[in-house]
Amino acid sequence: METEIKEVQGKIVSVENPDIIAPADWQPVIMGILCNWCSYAGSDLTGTSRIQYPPNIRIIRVPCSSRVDPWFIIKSLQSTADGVLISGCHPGDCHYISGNYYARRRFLVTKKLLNFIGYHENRVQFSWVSAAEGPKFAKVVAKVTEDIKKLGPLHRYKKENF
Amino acid sequence: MARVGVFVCFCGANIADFVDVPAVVQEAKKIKEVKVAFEYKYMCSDPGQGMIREAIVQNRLTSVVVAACSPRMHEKTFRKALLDAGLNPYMLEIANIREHSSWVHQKDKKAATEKACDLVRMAVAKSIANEQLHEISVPVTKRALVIGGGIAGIQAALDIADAHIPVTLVEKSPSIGGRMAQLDETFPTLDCSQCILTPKMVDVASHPYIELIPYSEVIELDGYVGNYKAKIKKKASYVNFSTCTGCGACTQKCPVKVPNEFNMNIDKRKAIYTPFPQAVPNKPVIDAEHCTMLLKGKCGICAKVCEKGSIDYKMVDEVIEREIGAVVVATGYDLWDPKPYEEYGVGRYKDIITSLEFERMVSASGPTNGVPVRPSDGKVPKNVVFIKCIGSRDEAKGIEYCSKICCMYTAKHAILLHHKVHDSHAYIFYMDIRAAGKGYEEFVKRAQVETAATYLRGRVSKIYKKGDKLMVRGEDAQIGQVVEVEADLVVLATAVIAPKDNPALARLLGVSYDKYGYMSEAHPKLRPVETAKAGIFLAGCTQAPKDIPDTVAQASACAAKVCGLFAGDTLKKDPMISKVDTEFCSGCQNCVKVCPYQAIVTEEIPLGHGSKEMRTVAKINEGVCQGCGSCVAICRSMAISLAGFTDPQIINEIVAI
Amino acid sequence: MNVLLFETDKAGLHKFYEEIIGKFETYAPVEKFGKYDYKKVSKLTECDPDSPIETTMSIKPLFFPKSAKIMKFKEDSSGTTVSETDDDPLSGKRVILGVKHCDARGLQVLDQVYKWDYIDTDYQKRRLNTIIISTRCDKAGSQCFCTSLDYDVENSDAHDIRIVNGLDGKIYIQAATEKGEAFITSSGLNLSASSGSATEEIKKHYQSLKSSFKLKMDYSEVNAKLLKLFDSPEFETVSSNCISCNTCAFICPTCHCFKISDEKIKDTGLRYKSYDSCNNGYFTLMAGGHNPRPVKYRRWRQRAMHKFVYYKERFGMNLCVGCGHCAISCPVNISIFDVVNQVVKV
Amino acid sequence: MDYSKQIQEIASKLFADNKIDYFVGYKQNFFDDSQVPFLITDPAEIPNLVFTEKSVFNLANYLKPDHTKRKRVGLVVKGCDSRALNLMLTENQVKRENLYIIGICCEGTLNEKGEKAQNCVECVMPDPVVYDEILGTPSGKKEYTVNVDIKELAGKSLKERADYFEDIFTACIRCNACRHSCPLCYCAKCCIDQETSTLYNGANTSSGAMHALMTWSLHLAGRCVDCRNCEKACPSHLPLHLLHKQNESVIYENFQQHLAGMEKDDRGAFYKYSLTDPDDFIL
Repeated sequence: METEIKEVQGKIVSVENPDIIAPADWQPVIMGILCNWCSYAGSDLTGTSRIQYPPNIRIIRVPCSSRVDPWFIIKSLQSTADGVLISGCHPGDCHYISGNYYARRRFLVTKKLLNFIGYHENRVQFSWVSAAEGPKFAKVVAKVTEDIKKLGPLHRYKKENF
Repeated sequence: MARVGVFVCFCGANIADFVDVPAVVQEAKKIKEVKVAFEYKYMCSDPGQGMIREAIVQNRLTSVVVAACSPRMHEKTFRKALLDAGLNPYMLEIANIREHSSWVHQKDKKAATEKACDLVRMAVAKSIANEQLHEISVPVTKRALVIGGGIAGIQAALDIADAHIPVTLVEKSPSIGGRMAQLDETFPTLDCSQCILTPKMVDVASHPYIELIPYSEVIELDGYVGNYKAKIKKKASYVNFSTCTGCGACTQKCPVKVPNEFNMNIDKRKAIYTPFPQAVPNKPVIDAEHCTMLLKGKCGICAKVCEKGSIDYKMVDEVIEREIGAVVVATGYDLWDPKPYEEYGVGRYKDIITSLEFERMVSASGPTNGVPVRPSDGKVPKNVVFIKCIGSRDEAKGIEYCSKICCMYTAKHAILLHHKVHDSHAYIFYMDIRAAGKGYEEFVKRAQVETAATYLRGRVSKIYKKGDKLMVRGEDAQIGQVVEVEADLVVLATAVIAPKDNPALARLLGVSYDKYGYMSEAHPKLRPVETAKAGIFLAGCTQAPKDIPDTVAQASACAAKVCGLFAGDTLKKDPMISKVDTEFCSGCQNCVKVCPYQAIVTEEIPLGHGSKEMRTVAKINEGVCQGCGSCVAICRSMAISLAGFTDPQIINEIVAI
Repeated sequence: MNVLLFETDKAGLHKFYEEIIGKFETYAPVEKFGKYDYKKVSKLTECDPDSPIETTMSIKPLFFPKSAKIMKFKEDSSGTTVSETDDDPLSGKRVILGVKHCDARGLQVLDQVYKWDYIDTDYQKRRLNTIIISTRCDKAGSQCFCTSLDYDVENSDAHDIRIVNGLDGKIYIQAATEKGEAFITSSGLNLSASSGSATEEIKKHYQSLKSSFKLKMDYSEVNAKLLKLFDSPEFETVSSNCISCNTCAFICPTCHCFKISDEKIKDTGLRYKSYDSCNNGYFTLMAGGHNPRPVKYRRWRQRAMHKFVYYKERFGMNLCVGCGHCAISCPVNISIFDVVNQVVKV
Repeated sequence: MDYSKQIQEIASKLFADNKIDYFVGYKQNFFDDSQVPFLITDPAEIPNLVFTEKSVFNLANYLKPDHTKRKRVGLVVKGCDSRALNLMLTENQVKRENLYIIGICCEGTLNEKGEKAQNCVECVMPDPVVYDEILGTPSGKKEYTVNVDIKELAGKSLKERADYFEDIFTACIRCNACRHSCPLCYCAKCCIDQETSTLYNGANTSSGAMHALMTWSLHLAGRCVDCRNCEKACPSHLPLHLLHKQNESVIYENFQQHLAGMEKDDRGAFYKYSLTDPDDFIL
């Protein structure tokens, strides 16, 4: 059962814990982990074609989506990030032949598990973005940012904000 | 203690207009490890790089962060700068504040600047965990192995050898030449196949850099790019090639007659034979399955008639080894067996033949001396029906794909028929005419005009016998009617398929193959002749059906790749590959399973310090690893790390903001 | 022995508890996942301080928490600056209810090491501000062997106030230390003074308690013997099915080993002090890669020796209070009593 | 189900024929009716071997080198235990020739309350999948059912779930009993214990426990055989099976009904893939 996202008088309420309320202009931080050959190239193309998208995402480059260990996601959620976006090559296009197929399995299980222990399913999202899909990358980031903004700040298991 | 320099680029106005560069520099200066930070108009320019080099030396920097354009743009440039300043080039990290910030957040300078600051923080944090890396150089054995002596193999071998690189050419049958040797004339120019092929065959035999090993097969290949070791099985020919003069006395006298596969079994050959007159090498071999001497120990005529005494019934298979650096696979194709077309009476009616049988008949050197005849009664056919797409584009009976060459060779057959039997008429049943290629469409037109061949668009539904004729019933979609053609001879354009032992060979080579048995190229568009396994290349129909021009082009492409591979004495490899920390490795070998390149092997190491007991751990083959990191993420004990993308590096990035 | 002594009944005792809970920051056993642990309570109904309960942890975590911040640090161009952490949540004035004698004794044992070469001010503060009210012990549990050890359960001053179940059905509340006495007098808890027979009843209570112990061993003898048995092969047998987890040490009222770890985000971080255990194979792994205790029997030997020889030598106390927690919590139920017993008797 | 006698006989025979150096079985616990693992090198101990429905511990755990030092071992396995053993064999942790496996056709074990344990009620494979000798009559593979607690929790609201698990991670004392009692946690050094604690959450905080348990359960995803050693070992009685069963159910329904350790040479769901794996959750 998914809790529906609430908004009280223009303030943003954390889905996981309604006691946590953020001002309407609150901006989430999103950790983006992109594979070098498709999605990172795609995001570069977004840049070279000057397609604008929300500035909340911070991008990390990895060689392949199969390099992404689930605990990068956990670690991100425990640190500053309010959400995570991981992107790789479309199935069949993996520069390393099969990497994204292995990754895909891990991602599904990780996503479901995180949701199971009380993270909203939109906190962690995945996408396939090819090197040619500059516009798609912008769309994906916009969507993910929008989703996560709705979810409000993430507070559980955060390292104490010193 | 890390000492980091941060160099922020204006990129003219590209960055400066949308990101407050001085602010980024100020922010960077706040970071503990940052010892120097400044901005410049164009960091990638000579003066820009000069400033970086200077800063490295003056501040004794241990790592460098350049905040500029995408690393995919200038990573190499700046690595060079580090190297020139005496710093390991891999101590560089690039914060991509152009593609990832200034260009995509042009409406919000504040946010863009904040993001740029974060990206710099992340890059700095990562660079602190960077390790010094050194290019890996793998020695290369400069010898190529070409598997298959058809036109693809021949072309590849010749091109490589012409670059003074030794080639070992392995051919399964007694002679090179392959399918092309069986053809009569070739589309779209109708030049004689033999005439253009045989000179090349002779070149192969006489080339100082080519070692031709006919009548043999590759049975084993280990090692990796630049360092393969191949085991080649030479099948016993029972003829000593070194003394045999190829006089042919033995083949004449041999009493045993066997169907002649070169001529599609239309005529007979002897038990000791050379496949065809222009064979290279032009030496006979004994077909052990039929030779009565070898079977029953009686006969021995060939030995008697051979003046040189080259016949040796005692000869056995021999396995030889070759060390090679690269492999070109050119195993060619087979033809699909049309038996499933029962409604055509395939197998029942003698006068239904395949296109290659027809090809042999019309070939001047063929079994019928260039005249097509009806197998049933030897009469010369007048009405000949050609049916295309037999097996091709037929998911029900055959395979889904288009065999690519049938449209063209059927047009050619119509013309050849017209040349050989002037009062003949050709009927061609087709689904589509696919004539894409230089001079191809014109060629089909020529066939239609010059021979007045009747092109009927539609499938043939049934063939039945009427007297000594074959009645071919099909539909003509253009007039939407069922038509019946009275034929003397029916020629089926059977589909091109991968040789049946392709998958076995692919597994042996460690190359992937598709559901049809064709070997898979590394990338369908950008790496069409490479395989996923470095140093193994594909030429001709072993990869997919193609015609002679494409095959030759691909073969030459392979040759170019091989020459490129052998250009230096060693292969330089990016050091960003995996390595195993054996202390932590528990030997579960899951990494071996997921590695797409078979780059991980296992080794035995002592259990403890100086103990006799051994344990198995994973070992990365530097020559093969491509650095994808699949193994790293699945290694539960984190025994494997990927240079350049280690866990500490990535986690540092994550916690840097 | 202190004479400040009151008598009451169950209802009265509960009133007494409720008053305390009302007046002070109070900790008592609270149930979670079917196991009890000492947590802050605001109502008597939340907890069960009445009878001795097997808590997962002893009261140790209230003085030596499983993970405590020991410092903050900030890194910037000026280098690393270290600062105090926010106020220690455990340092306030507080009362703990439903404590077992052995748990309370555990603190006395810990005190030794915490006021030894280095004075752990956090620990001292927590101790000073805490009133420990032990609960009645009527009958020894299957693993209890505190009576075999080197302290007198009956006249223990490990707790400040003790609740005793008279065989006459009355419940006696007695201050065991000046601190306890002061607490009662100052905090204006209304309790009715006891009649003369109280001391007798308490004696009887403890006699019946002591007689209920199944596990008995002369530890003065153990202390002497054990060191000589350093190379005893028995250690291997007794530890054969130990799975080298840290449970026994973590839940032990007296184990006090810890490790240091940092958590850092952006430019600031925290340094933590968390439990560690000598049963963990990497406990003694050194930077060079050498590990003096690579196999579990050596670790078990260390555990036994430390508890009954080394600590005894240095502080004159066993590093064990005979609570039997370890045996019950151990995944494969290895009991320190057994281990020592077997090693010594061979 | 009481195979004590047979097991004693087999054990003594194995020692007599010098086929093994260790025998791993169960013995009566000294203070209640539960049983504890029992490693013997000395045949004299054999009479203490027992096997009943109280024999819960997964003995495959004792094939780790710390315990039986890569020697020849005879051991008793139930259905789930044998699946774990199967994986240990596939992952090259033990040599088959060093083992003599007594497989029990399990009729279900009892929990401390004396009821049939939940994992036994939901057991898919009560019969041993690898053995040298089998005791009892095989009852065959059972229908897979999704764990009841998973179903219940899935029905709860996000906040309820989040609170529930926060309690779990707060209650965790990180004693690692779960890990050390798991036969499939055999790593030379667990990633959670790696020195660089800034990366690996060394602290004993709820976030540390969350990271540790999540990573742990993901490392066991597609490998966990639901023997529940971890849960029984946990001193805080944390419902650790939730994490594993959740992963198991996701994997079962999405990846060709994969169940861990059923076939030989099956390395688990994360070490293979199918082109038809679900893709709809990816943008």
